Amino acid sequence: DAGQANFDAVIAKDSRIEPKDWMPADYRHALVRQMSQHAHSEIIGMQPEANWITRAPSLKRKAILMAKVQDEAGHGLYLYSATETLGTTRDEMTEALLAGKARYSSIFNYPTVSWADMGAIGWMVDGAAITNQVPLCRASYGPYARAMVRICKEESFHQRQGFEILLELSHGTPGQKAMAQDAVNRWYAPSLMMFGPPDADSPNTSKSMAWNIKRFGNDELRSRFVGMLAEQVKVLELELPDPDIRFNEDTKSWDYGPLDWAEFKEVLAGRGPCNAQRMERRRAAHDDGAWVREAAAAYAAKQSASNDREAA
Amino acid sequence: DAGQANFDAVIAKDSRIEPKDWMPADYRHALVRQMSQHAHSEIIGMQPEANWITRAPSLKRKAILMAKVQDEAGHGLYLYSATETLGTTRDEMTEALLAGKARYSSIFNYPTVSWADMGAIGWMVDGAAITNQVPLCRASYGPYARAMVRICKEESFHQRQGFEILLELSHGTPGQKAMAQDAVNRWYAPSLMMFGPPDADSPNTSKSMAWNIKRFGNDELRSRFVGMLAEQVKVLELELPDPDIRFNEDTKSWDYGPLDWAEFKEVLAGRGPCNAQRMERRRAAHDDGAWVREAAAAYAAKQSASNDREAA
Amino acid sequence: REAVAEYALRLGDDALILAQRLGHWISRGPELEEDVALGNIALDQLGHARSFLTYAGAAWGKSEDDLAYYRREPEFRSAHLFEQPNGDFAVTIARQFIAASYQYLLYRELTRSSDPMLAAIAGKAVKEVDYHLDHSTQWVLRLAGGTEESNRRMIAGLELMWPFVGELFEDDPLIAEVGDAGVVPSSLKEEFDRATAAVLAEAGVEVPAHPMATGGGRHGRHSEHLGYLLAEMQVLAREYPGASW
Amino acid sequence: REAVAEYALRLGDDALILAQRLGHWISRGPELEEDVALGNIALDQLGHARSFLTYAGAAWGKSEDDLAYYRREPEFRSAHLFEQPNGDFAVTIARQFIAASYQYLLYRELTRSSDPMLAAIAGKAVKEVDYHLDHSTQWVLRLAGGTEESNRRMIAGLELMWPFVGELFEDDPLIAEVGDAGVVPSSLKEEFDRATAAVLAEAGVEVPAHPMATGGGRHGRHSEHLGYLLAEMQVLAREYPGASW
Repeated sequence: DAGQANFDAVIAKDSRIEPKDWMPADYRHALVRQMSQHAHSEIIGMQPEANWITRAPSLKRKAILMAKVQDEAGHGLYLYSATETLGTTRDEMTEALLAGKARYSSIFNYPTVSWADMGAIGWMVDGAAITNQVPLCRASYGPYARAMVRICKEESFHQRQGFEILLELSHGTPGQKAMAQDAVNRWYAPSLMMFGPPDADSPNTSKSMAWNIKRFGNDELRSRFVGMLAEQVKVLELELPDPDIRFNEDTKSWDYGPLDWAEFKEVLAGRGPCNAQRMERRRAAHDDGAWVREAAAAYAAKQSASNDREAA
Repeated sequence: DAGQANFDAVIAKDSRIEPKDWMPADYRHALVRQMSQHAHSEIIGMQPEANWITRAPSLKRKAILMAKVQDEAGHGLYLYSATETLGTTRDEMTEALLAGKARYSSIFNYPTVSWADMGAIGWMVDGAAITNQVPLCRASYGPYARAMVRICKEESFHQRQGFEILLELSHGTPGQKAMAQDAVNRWYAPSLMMFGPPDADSPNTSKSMAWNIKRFGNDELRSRFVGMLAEQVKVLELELPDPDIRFNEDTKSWDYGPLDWAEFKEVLAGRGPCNAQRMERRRAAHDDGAWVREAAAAYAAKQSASNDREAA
Repeated sequence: REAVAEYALRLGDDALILAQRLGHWISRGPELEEDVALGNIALDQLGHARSFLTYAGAAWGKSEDDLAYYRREPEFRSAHLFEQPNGDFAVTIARQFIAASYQYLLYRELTRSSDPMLAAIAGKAVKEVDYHLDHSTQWVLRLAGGTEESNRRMIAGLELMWPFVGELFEDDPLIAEVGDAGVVPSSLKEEFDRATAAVLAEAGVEVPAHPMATGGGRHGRHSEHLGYLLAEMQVLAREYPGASW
Repeated sequence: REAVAEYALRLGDDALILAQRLGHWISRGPELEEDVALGNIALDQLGHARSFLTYAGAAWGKSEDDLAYYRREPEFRSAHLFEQPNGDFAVTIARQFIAASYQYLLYRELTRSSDPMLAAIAGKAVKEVDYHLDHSTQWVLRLAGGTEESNRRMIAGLELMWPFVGELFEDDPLIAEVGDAGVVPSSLKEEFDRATAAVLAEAGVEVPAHPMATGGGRHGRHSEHLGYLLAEMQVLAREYPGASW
């Protein structure tokens, strides 16, 4: 029919679908899944970094970290709004997260145990996120693509700040340098796994690529990311915990050592070091805040009722 | 009548009244008031010291402090039991405390802001308590007198430990010595006020003395205590914040400077620095523990019912 | 100069301790919008703290971080209000309402300071605190006028925090010494009372009566809460002495 | 000798961190009797910690306080169970039930250690931990069999803590190195499972199924909770370096 034809044409010429346009149910469903997961990741992802706000070792770093975590709340809000254009409410998405039905990025189930983790998360986790998200700025769904443009801009700012934290540490006292190296060691593999399983095991990839939601395979993005790390780690004078990293002249891409996908699946299945803690904290914030949200709603209702009376 | 005659005779020969003996209602009432207040003081008095358990600066001091605070819980239990022999239940006493109807020693409404306060509380607050309590070991009510014997023994142990803390600090680094002097400055006047208002303003004193509950007036005990401090402070190489302390050869007792009874009354009236905090914490422990006490009671009831069935 | 630095230290410490308390809310707010709002306020307060501490420190050759991370508890000059625990959201709003009402009046006057630096810092800060005041005022109205539970909690929060109002408006010799460079705290009390009473009247809530017998933050006498806050705030700096970050 | 010291450090850290957590309950218990009981257990654990740390430290010329107050987080060797927050009373009882069940079996075996000092410490400790086990067992039965609420809370506490069981029974190269001086953790697992299952069966509660994917405390990888605990525990020592108390 006309809707499908228009949709196909828009995809074919790599243009944008907008909320009012007809779209296939599968496409809508895939977007809701991906976008809400992305929003949830921003929100849960606040926790590992918020863990160091009260302990940041200088006031400047404290201010930068606060601003960063606050940006993540902003990204979450922005992405929830973009997803709402697909007909799902924020309450429904929150519900799904708290019920354990919706996912968030597994990387946030690892603990932040030292200040250097603020550096490693910025450099590696945000770095991986950007590598993933830059192509999404051209995603076929308009609101998503526009959200990504804005988010990527802030993320690269965050990545640079993370890099600076590590740089300061790696050029600091031996204790600081060790702290930085330890953080890089711990976050390296999980950040590579952020790109998802190898393409061969990634069932949704081909469909997403056909719809211009995804632009590159998981492995290609991962390899690009490794290349970025391999270059920048030299400036940091630190090492990546993977002796197999090298540029492969044949494939013109970066090779890296094997990843522990069994661990990845364990964490994905809820058995990572912080899964329970992250969900518990989100649930507690939600539950503890219920009376506040109810009060705000009740007050707003009373106000509008009294405005109505005045108008009458 | 016979009861009154017996009571008068016991008091006259300075012997002991026991729970089964007849006693005047006023006497019973005065004892309940004083003993329950004493019990409450042990319980509320745990808080300012518990405040430093997690931060004690050496494991040995941590162990000593834990044991001390735990002893206070034990004293509280012991005193509640002794008071129960007068026909008031522990629940009733707890109720009265939480409702703000029963008092506890005002001194515990001051904050413990440094480790040296653990020393000052032991040396000065426990010291004042002992000065007050030693005569109570001969109080006319048997269970009270016996409780006091046991408690005084432990308190003098605590006092020595407090003295040792201060001694270590005053012979430590300049920072430590300053911390010790600051604590002595802050706890001096409140500890003197623990003996209660000057005898002229103390309405209950004469009755209590007639009943052999009290043995000495507030001012006499306070003066004795000042003498003890004045001697021991020399060993500590610290100073008492009162230039008027001297032994008065005429009265054969220790003189001291004026005390701020207006502040005392403010604190007594609930407007001290920590009154609200102390009560809030006790109430929170009581409320948070309600489900546990209910569970224990329900379990005990089930057990005894099932024992009855088995016996039948 | 030294007196002005001491004075700046008080304002800086108030803002620093408040920022530290508010920072704890980020990722724990009742809704995401509040994570953002409380985060904003915390950031503003931290910004003010940094300006005041940097200026104060210059008098003694110390950096903002020297002052924030290497002073001991009795050297902090913050008032007791700011170190009070967050409690529930209503307690935080009550603290925030008092803090913003006070800071707004204070900074507004301080823009006329004879000390150009204090005047400049206050000029920037007063605009931000104006927003903080609006934020907390709106929440006082919403919570007091929302549900029965929120009304009860809002009143409890105000009762809990009001005893710490008195200390904010106490004068002492330093104030006289600072003269035109500072603001006399007691001179702000009347307008504070009027302005907060007006909001509480609109909210249908009584102004709590509790006076506070003590205080002492300006002279380094704090509540039992500050020690824990500082232990957490300073832990890394203390663990890695001399390191830069 | 160094391996034995490393081994003693693990046992000492477990007990130290647990004592620190339990110490927080004193003055906050659900009844005064529990202030006393939890205080007793905390004191016992602290005593065991001091014995193990003193013995471990001797190998490196360090005192118990050097080890407790001047190590950084990655140098602590405690398992994750012990650093978990107290939560409500049921959570604490669940942690306590696991801890005591484990420590009882461990110390009972350790009395046969080829290292006379470890054997002696264990000999004293096992008697005390026997009481801890009884205390927590009685509370598991009471809470599980008390009211609907206490049953729900007890089950939630066990669910929350059970994922940390696995780490306690993991072997690693150090265990092999220590040989007869130590106890092979995995060798205790079967009896732990049997003993805890028996209590939970009597309590009418299922053994939680959650396995834990990670751990790492024995190698200095901790949860996000330990840092805060250490910041508080070590604050004074760090603030007054070199002072004696």
